[in-house]
Amino acid sequence: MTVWLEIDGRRRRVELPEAGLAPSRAGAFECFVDGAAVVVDASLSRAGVLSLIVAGRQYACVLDGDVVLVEGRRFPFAVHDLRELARRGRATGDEQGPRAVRAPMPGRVVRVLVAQGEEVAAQQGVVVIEAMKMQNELRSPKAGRVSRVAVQAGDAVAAGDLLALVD
Amino acid sequence: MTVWLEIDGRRRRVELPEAGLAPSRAGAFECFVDGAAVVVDASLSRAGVLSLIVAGRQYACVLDGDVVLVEGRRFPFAVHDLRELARRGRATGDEQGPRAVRAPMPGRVVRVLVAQGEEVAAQQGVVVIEAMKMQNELRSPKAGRVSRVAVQAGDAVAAGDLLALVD
Amino acid sequence: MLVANRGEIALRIMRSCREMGLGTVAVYSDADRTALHVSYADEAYGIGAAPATESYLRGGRICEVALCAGVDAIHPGYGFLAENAEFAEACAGAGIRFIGPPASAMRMLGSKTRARQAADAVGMPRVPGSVTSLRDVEEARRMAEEIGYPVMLKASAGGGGKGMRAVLSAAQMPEAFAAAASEAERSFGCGEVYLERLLAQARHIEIQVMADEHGNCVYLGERECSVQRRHQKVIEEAPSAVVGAELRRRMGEAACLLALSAGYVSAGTVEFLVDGAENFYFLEMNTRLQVEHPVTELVTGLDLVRMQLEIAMGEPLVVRQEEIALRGHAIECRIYAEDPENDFCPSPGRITRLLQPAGPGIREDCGVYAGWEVPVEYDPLLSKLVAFAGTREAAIDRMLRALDEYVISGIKTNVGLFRRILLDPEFRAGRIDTGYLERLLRADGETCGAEVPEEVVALAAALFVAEMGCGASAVHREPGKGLATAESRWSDAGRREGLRG
Amino acid sequence: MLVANRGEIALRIMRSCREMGLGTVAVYSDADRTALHVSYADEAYGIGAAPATESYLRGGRICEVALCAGVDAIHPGYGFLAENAEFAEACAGAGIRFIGPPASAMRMLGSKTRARQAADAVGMPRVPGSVTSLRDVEEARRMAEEIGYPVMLKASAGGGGKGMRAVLSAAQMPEAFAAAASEAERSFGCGEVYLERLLAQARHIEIQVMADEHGNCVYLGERECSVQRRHQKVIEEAPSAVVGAELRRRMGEAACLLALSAGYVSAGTVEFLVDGAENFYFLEMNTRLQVEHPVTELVTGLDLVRMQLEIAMGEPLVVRQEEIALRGHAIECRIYAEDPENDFCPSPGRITRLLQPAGPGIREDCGVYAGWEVPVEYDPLLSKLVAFAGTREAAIDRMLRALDEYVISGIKTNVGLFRRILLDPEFRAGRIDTGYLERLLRADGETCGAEVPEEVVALAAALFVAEMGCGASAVHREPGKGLATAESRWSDAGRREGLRG
Repeated sequence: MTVWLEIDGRRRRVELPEAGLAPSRAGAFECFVDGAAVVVDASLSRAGVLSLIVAGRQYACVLDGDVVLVEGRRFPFAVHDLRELARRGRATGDEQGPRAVRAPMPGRVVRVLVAQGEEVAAQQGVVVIEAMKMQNELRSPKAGRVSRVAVQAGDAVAAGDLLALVD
Repeated sequence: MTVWLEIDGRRRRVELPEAGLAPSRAGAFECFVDGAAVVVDASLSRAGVLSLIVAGRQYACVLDGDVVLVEGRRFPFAVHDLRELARRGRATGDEQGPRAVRAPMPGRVVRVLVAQGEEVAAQQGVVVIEAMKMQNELRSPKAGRVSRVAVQAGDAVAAGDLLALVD
Repeated sequence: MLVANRGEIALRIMRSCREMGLGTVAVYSDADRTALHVSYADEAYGIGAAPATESYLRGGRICEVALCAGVDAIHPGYGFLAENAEFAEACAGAGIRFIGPPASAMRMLGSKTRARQAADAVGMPRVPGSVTSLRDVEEARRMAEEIGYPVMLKASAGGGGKGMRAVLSAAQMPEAFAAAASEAERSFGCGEVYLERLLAQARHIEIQVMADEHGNCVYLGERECSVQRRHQKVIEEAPSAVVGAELRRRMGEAACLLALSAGYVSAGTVEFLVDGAENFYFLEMNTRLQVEHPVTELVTGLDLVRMQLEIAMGEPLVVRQEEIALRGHAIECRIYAEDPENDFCPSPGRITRLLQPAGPGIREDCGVYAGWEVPVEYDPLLSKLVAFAGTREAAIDRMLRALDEYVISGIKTNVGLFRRILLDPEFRAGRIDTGYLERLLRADGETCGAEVPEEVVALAAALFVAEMGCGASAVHREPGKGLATAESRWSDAGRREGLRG
Repeated sequence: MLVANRGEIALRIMRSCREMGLGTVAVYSDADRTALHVSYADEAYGIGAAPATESYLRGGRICEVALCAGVDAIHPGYGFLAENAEFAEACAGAGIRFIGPPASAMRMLGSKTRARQAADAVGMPRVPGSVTSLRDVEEARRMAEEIGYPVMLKASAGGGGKGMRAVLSAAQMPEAFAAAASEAERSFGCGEVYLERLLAQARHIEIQVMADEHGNCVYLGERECSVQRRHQKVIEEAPSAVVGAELRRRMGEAACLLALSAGYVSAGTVEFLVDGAENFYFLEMNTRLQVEHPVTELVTGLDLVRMQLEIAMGEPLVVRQEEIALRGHAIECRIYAEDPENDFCPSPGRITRLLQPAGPGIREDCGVYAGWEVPVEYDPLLSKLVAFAGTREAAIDRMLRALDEYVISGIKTNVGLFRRILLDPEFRAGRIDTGYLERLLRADGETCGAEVPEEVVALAAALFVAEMGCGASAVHREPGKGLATAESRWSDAGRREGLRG
């Protein structure tokens, strides 16, 4: 089977044997990363915990959502098929448009630092949220005009909730 | 729902609410054990790990196969339906018959201590098995005559394999 | 014994109770029914809704539970009601022993301003500043002019870095004063603040004291707590790299003198700033068991909770000052659910995997488990990881080894930050002060780590996609079907796993 | 650094290597590809089939791997090749440092019979018996008559209780001789046995020594190892409840004298029997790191593996004898995969759940994880749990607390046995000898534990059946369908969980 990935901004094509990692399989097998052969001895000790041996070197790998930890370093990755890559290509044209400020975690709005229509600089504070006894200032991702303020002080917000829009 | 159990040789009937332990459910609910009401606050923190609070007393319970651990004590249990109980009732009549000596774990037969046809006492050694670098003598469950010896020295055996029969 | 707390410290206290054969009673909020401290206790009682003000801060409700359960004593841990003199009095009034100092000592030393007056009374040097709470921003400005900027605003009640604001100039005073007062009000129910000179390049070093009811008080060496972010301790050590026997004796004796002057009983911590010339200045006293008490336990070989309980039973101290010897070096890392790459924003959520370090010289006081959903309502401290070894260098290397073993999935944590600090030459050389960590973070250094070939990362990711997605991996074998399916299946597996923990 | 071992000890050694910045190379058999020690290493190489004779005992193959990986040194751990002088020589011949004594010292002290001659040479008291291997059962009988029954047959090579048989009378000699010789042959590749008088009511107490290449040798106190079953240590402590400073000094100095006489280098253990009158008798010397070394580490504050590695780098000992002080008390429990209710029959299989103890004073050296299938081919040691506290009583209570926290599901373990021992008044009073545990087991006592109301057990079991069986619990809501379905679904869940671990 073939898996298309995006890691650290680079697209990767990985070809794996069809048989998968049967627990009974012993020894190394051949894979191809972007067409180059790599001989790997791979073993899944637990769900999400993988030991790879490549040329004697052993790598402990752990899956954490959309991140793979290898030797303690975190590598975010995404799985793609070609259609999605095509869609993404089109979507990049919109990045000059409005950008959202969203709540990164559940919490309570302590203060709104901007008003609708106000001009803001990139990284200027927009909303202050309190969660886990800590106040966190959320900043504008770009310079522009605040086209919408979606919350007010005292509001409870969930992770991902829209706080404001900057045009 | 109703669950029929056998614990420590005693049959138990437990009636639980139909709703089950939804993670969102808070507070105590009423159950019946052998018809007697018990108010319990039950919470499954992880698969197989249960916290019960009955009248303020907290019990940490862990499931281990066919054993439930409560406060560190092990209670083997079995789930029954009435048909099975009926079958078991019939089966008890056979306990005077031949009894098997089986391998309790995988290993290698080191020595066979009895010959077919030999009379043995209860708890007399029948076969010696080596596993994990330890030799273990397996004994006859009853006094009687060895009607069959199923292995010989050097054989590899799996857990549950028949080693000998004692009539 | 009722433990009026949650998380790792509730567990820590119950462990010593169990070892001493004392029954334990947990209290829990609605968010904590499945918390570790509940399933560890002999008895457990719900005390209200998730917000601390409706549960763990409800002293009256907790006293009721204690009476109903028939306990002999309440241990408050740290935070919540630990330094609340009214609660201590309510316990005493109900005939329940409060594990901590008498309310009178708590009032005298727990209020930062009154503690500064007490320090003056025993002739202990302190940081210049106000000895009473500030009436308003005007008084704050006047006092700041008098002692000179920069100054630090601090909450008169409480601790833990809450209600603190550095003020570099008069212009910053109004906003800082309002922020400090409001945070103090929210955190401790008392908005009073005072100010003192901000000492640059100073170390935060504190002395652990322990006093019994018979007038004995000993000091158990110092803890180095200079590695702080936003006035919150991040790494603590014992002993300090810069405290020799003589300075330790001077600071220790001063701390005991202060405690004795207030009729102090039980465990307490006297915090100092120490400058480069070995001058020390009293900061405040924490009238409770401290978060970072394990490093002291490791170098002294003592069990501070057990000592607190024995003292509460009226026993005299088990050690005399001359019997207390420090051995080796201990370091503690406070593992928080926060995202160092996103300005240390709290990261509550479900822990999907937890691989914990162990082995020689490693102690972990952990309050969570795989499958646990870290609630948004409380302090994001997940665990305290402590390394002990013969020397400071060996302890640092041991901690690095343990951090390499630590995997917490599902939420963000500051584990990577510790790796960076412990590899930093300045930290390793012991050149730290209270501004050290903020400087390091501004330096925007590279996160260190082993070199991993790119193709290994790609292989690992691809194998996870292939193997975790579906048992028989049938879908993956047909490239024609596209991998979107694979991805969603893989997400399902992740979710399942989270639920199963 | 190549670690020629598996399980907890391989991990233990690699942890110190990592802390010292040394790269680690693991070797593994076919049964161990997914073992913890493999995924902990920087490099890993397969060395053969599951049986130890085809993998971990293949010194030649391991040397080849070491050369190919370009390592500087090999640490053999304990067991396997740890006391194999030929292997130590093969390493030296290949230019690889063997972490342990020189082959000459190993030959002199590792052979039990030659070690007894060496003890005689330095005037160390020893148990009466043969100083050479017995030619045949006739010689054994003659020697036994001479020194008087009961006697103990022992393997001249090896240790760990293998190849030992107590012989109470001449009639038992032929069978015991054959059994001991065959077990010795199987375990160590050498069937030679010797015999000595069986001392009743004696304690097994051993001295840890550490020697460098510069002629320095220190003793690191004693370990009390009298709690044994079938001559295998089950619980070890440091210090011994009956060894005072003077006896410790006498035993320690005798042990160092013996080690120095053989040109010993690195960690070694001199085992003694000690009678009620504080007489000690040399038993044998183990020329390797011992399983139970952690209790010594905890009371001395030293890292024995680090010391071994530093010594192998040619460094002098980091401590002088007068600097070594014992503090507190440490107890180790060897957690085995065996079934105490079935004559301690080994219980290999998949670990479905592992909840491990932690917190103050607890160290765990564990070689397994939830989901790991304990192989049938090797020693069933899963983990070493160690408790440290200020006093023996507090350490015992701490260990009991930790055992309460320990859950290992899927296989049988001896965790319950420890609870019984640690609650036994004889053990708690320190009245133990090498026959203690067999007597306790014969006494057939009640397994102690908290009282649990029957209805709570029934409720817990019923809730597990209901909740684990199926997500929506649709089947259970229809009592008409019968519970056999529920049961089988529940078994499926157990299996799934095992696989996901």
